Amino acid sequence: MLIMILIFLIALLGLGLSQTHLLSVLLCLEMMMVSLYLGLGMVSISGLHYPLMIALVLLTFSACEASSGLALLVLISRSHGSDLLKSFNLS
Amino acid sequence: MSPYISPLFSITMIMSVMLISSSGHWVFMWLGLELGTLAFIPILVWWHSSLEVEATVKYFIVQAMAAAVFFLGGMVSLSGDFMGGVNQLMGNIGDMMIMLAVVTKLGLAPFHYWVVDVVQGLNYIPGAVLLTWQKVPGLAVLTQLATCNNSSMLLLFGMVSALVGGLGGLGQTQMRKLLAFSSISHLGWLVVGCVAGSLLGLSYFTLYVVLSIPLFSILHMLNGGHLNQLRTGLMFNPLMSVLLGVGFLSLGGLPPFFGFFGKWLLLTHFVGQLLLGVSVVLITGTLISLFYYLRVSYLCIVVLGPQQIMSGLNWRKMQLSGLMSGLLVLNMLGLFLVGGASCLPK
Amino acid sequence: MGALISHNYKAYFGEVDYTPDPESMPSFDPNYGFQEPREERVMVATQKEMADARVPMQLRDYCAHKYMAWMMCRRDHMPNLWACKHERHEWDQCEYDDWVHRMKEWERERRLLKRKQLKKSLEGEEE
Amino acid sequence: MAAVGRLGSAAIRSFLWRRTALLSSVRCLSKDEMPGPYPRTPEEWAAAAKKYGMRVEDYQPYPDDGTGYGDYPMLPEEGAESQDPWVDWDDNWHRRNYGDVPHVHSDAYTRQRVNPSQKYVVPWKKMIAALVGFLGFNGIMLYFGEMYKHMVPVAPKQYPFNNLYLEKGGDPDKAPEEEIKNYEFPKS
Amino acid sequence: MLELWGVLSLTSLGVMVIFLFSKIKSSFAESVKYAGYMNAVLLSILLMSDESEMLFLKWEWVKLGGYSLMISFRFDLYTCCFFVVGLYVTWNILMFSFYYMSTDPRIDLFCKYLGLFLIAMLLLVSAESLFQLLIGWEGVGIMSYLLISWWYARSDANTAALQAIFYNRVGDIGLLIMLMWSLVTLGDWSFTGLYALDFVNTFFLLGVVLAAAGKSAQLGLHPWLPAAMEGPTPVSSLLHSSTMVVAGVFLLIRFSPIILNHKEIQLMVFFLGTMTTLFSAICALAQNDMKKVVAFSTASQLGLMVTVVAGAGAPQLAFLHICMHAFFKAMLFMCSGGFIHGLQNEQDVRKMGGLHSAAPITSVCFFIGSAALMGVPFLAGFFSKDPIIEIININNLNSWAVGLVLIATSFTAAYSVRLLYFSVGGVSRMLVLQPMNEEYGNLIGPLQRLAYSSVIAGVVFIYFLSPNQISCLSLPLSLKLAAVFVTLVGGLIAWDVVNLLHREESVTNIPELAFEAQVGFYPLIMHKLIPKVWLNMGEMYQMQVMDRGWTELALPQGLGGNYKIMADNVVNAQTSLIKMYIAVMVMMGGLILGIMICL
Repeated sequence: MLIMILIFLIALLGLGLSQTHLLSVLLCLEMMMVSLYLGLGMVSISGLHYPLMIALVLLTFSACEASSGLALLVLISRSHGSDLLKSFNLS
Repeated sequence: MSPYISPLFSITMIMSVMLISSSGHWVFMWLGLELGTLAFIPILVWWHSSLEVEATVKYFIVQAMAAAVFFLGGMVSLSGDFMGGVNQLMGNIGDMMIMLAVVTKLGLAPFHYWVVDVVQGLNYIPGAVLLTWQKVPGLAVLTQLATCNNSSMLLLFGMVSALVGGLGGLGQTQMRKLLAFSSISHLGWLVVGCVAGSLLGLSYFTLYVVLSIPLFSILHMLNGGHLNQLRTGLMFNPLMSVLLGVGFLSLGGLPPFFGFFGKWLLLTHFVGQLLLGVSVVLITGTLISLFYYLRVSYLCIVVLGPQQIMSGLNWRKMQLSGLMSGLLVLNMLGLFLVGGASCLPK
Repeated sequence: MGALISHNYKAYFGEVDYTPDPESMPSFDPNYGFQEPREERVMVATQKEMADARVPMQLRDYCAHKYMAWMMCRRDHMPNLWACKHERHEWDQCEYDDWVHRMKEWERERRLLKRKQLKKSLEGEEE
Repeated sequence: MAAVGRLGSAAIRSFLWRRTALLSSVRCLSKDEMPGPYPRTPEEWAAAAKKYGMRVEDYQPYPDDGTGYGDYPMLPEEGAESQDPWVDWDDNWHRRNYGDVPHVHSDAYTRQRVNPSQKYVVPWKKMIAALVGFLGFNGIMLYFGEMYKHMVPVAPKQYPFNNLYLEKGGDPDKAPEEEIKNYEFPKS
Repeated sequence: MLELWGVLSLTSLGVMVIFLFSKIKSSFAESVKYAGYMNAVLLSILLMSDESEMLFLKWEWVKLGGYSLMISFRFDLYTCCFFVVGLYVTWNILMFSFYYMSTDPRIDLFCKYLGLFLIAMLLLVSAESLFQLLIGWEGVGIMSYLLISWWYARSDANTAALQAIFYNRVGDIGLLIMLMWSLVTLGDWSFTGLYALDFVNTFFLLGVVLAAAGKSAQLGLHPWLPAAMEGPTPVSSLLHSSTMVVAGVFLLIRFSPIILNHKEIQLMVFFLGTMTTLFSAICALAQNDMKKVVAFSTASQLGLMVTVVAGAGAPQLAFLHICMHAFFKAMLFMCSGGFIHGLQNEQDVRKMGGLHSAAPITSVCFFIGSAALMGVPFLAGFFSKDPIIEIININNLNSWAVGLVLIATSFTAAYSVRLLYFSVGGVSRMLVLQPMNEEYGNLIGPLQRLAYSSVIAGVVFIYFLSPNQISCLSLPLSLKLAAVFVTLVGGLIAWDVVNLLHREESVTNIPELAFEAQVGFYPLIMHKLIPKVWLNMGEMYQMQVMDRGWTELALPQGLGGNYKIMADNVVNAQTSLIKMYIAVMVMMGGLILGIMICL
């Protein structure tokens, strides 16, 4: 459980601190989601069973999120010409 | 994007809100929040302009991160409840994480940075939806979360956002950024209201929606992105411009208008619950924010921009003005209602 | 006027020791120095009569019955007030007598005070 | 609703036209004519004197004590009323010439208002002394007069019924503290 | 029967109000005249009737919570007599103003103002509650303002009107104190409720004294009275005789039962009255403006009234003096108005003289009025002034105050004789070819009527009104003649004063007379020196503390600067880089969680 939280935190820090591309941001998000998925599994190992159903829901929504993130990646690389986070400063 | 698909997204957004407000478990709240975000993203990129896309990306990243943190918090508290080996502290931390995630989703003060950029990138109508309707899920979660443990933290966030909302708008010349800061400031009031009593927060939120929707619509019609563009409004579209100025005065909380009575209602309850220091900070923030509200009103009502001989009134946009002026007149009339309500026993 | 000035002079400079104090005026026994006990002053009008006639407070003195008679006369002969000159004169005379009475009281007090002081000084000389 | 809006905009617009005409009639001093900061160096001093059209030795600004007059000259305090009425002034009503530097308080020193340079036959100190002396003397004498009262050589007036105990609002249930009886003098 | 009486009296007032809107200017004067006659008839009925001398008419007006506001009128002997006197005098003044203001284009409005002035005063007199008193009181105040500034194009008239309204406002504070006190402690504004109090509040009584002093121009609040001479002469006439200035004395008379129970306040009012009467008499001695002499004589007489209300405790005498004073003072003003009008608006007595040949009837009336003012036996003034002097003499009062009253009485004679000598008697010093003419019905008629009443009013009043205090008939001869004696002395002094003043220099140049001529330096010091001190101080604070300090250094530059720095920090955080945002948010969240864990 704690290891899972650690993975999550590493992903979060990676999201915040050392990214240059939008793609890696999306990857970090995916990593967070996966760690959560793992965590749910661990919780259900401990004897509680309904988190397994939640895990399915989580999986579905993370897939949706990832797909919309990728769509946005396509959009932004079309409008900005790159996916560098530093170039997102039009406003 | 095809306009015929928009009902799908809007219905989904409404569904998400209903899901949240009817759920008692954090997973469904998370579900609702995710649903709302995912349904809103296509609306944000409606016109595919680069500004919009950028704003949508920012919005997406922040919301996804917040959702993940939300889920983590829920899971931590779940495991704390379940395992018991991890002590009670973990459960509190789970609640705290959920709260932080929701606060991030709402854009309350220390986590407010994304709001300004996103609103600046959007058009007025999606911006209005973002600043009003998209707050409902977060607030619905927050009212359920505002327990004793977290209330002091929420009060702190509320105070900081009132101050930041006031200070941030001081030097702004961009209309949308200014509205974003204004919404941050109002959100501070609202959150403190939620802590003081959920019905108070709800009524203040309703007031904010009623006040800001006409403003966003009028600004959409005047198509003024910069403060300077408002100067000509008085010449081209005087009624609209004056209504805009009055609406901003009302938003700033000047007495004869509707906005004042909302603040008054909240303040009477704060003082009744001895939240004196909080009230002082909130009022200070609002006072600072009044500066830029007055500036907008000044530009709308008082300053007469450069005139051209051939420039007449833009009558074509007057069809909608009936609705807008009706709403603003409703604002003014509403003061009797709110004034009466504040006199009711608490 | 001259009499008043001389009185004032006497009261504060000439005869300071035995000038009566009007605030605490009858300081001696009323019968002191008289052969026979003095008669009490007669009040003719009763309290109820005066109250019914609404005599002003200042005038409810020993002449009130004459005042009431005058007022009755005035009421009866209203436009022709010369008809009441007799009553009016009687009341005035009564008030005049009252004034003289007050002067007498003052003089009695003054003389008794003077006599008291004289006696005291004689005693002092004997010692 | 649209009709209301149209009427409203027409009304606002006509109001605005009138007001712009009003605003345009306001005239301000130019930047060079405005008083500047307090002159520190002799050059600034001379420049300020020149600005106000005065000689350097006549020019004396107000002391820089925070009153905020800047380099405005300290002119003698003279009201318009005490100026000579028979001089052929440019402005006979205000009794001043064109180009005269007005006093800082010249709006208060017009005729019919304050005249700081009015000459009085009796000096102020004497006036105050006379008034205070009159009032004070009479006050002191009234104090002494209260000590030494006007003495009329008559006894207080005697009233029947225990000095009108009931009539003066005494308690009818309680007897008066001492019974007052008045006596006649024997007829001689 | 008496209810009918009160209703009829009020009806006459109502008819006057109706005629106020009439287009024909003389119809209002006629209505005042007939109202006066009617009230006189009603007064005589009242005197003949055996019933109560007091009558209240009450209607409930407003009911607020537990407190009901009543419209209530009080018709006692004071009210009735004053109605008659006031209406009679005002009728004459209205007729006079048809003569005096005949060239004024707004004479109709003028007459209406005069009528409103009178109606306000009558409301004041007949009021039974403090609220109605307030209505009359303020009505009198505002009408005096409008009338004094009748010639509003003259700055002097404006100044005088402003003085009047300001000084009266100071007095009104006293009235408001009375209202507030009685509302808070008593919950009732009626006089009967106030009389029935068994305790007396010093605060309330100080309000009474302040109000009376402001309205009746007692010492300290007196400068508006001579300044009010800037108004037209009919206004001065009405203001000084039957309305306005006697309102204060009337207030004292109404509250005399309370005041006489409070020793300190009684003493205070007594001293105030004596000082006023002396001070005004001294000031009147050296005035050269004809109307100002008369005005100061009014102030002096008002002081005498106040003195006798409080000092001797004889409000009836004060009221008698009000009535008598109304007759001859109105006539004096009308006579001086006639002179001034005839001499082409020349008010300086040094430029008059010998008017007895130019305007014999006016001069005779002027002489009668002055004689009545002096208290020459068997004229109107004698019957009120003589008892006042006597009653002050036979009580054990403050000896210096008694002396002051006597001196002031002698001064009355002095300035009256001086005025007569300068204007009516002596040689003519006026400009040649003055078209002096008094052959106007509207001048002669009122003058004659008032002259007759000045002669006989005293007898009539003494004859018909029953005495309410100890008669002073039983006095030694020397005391009895005290008033006449001091008047004679004053008349002799007057010759000396005349000789002193009859020089070529201006009066202000004679140092020993400057005090008198400059009205005791009071207006100079109060209106020039003290405001100067205050204004200098205000300039310092306004310039240094407010303009340069608070509104510049402290707030816009200090607080505003701080806010600007803070706003810069907030806005600079908006770097528009999503990476920075997320980093900050993550760190902030970590910090908050860390704090939570540590706690």
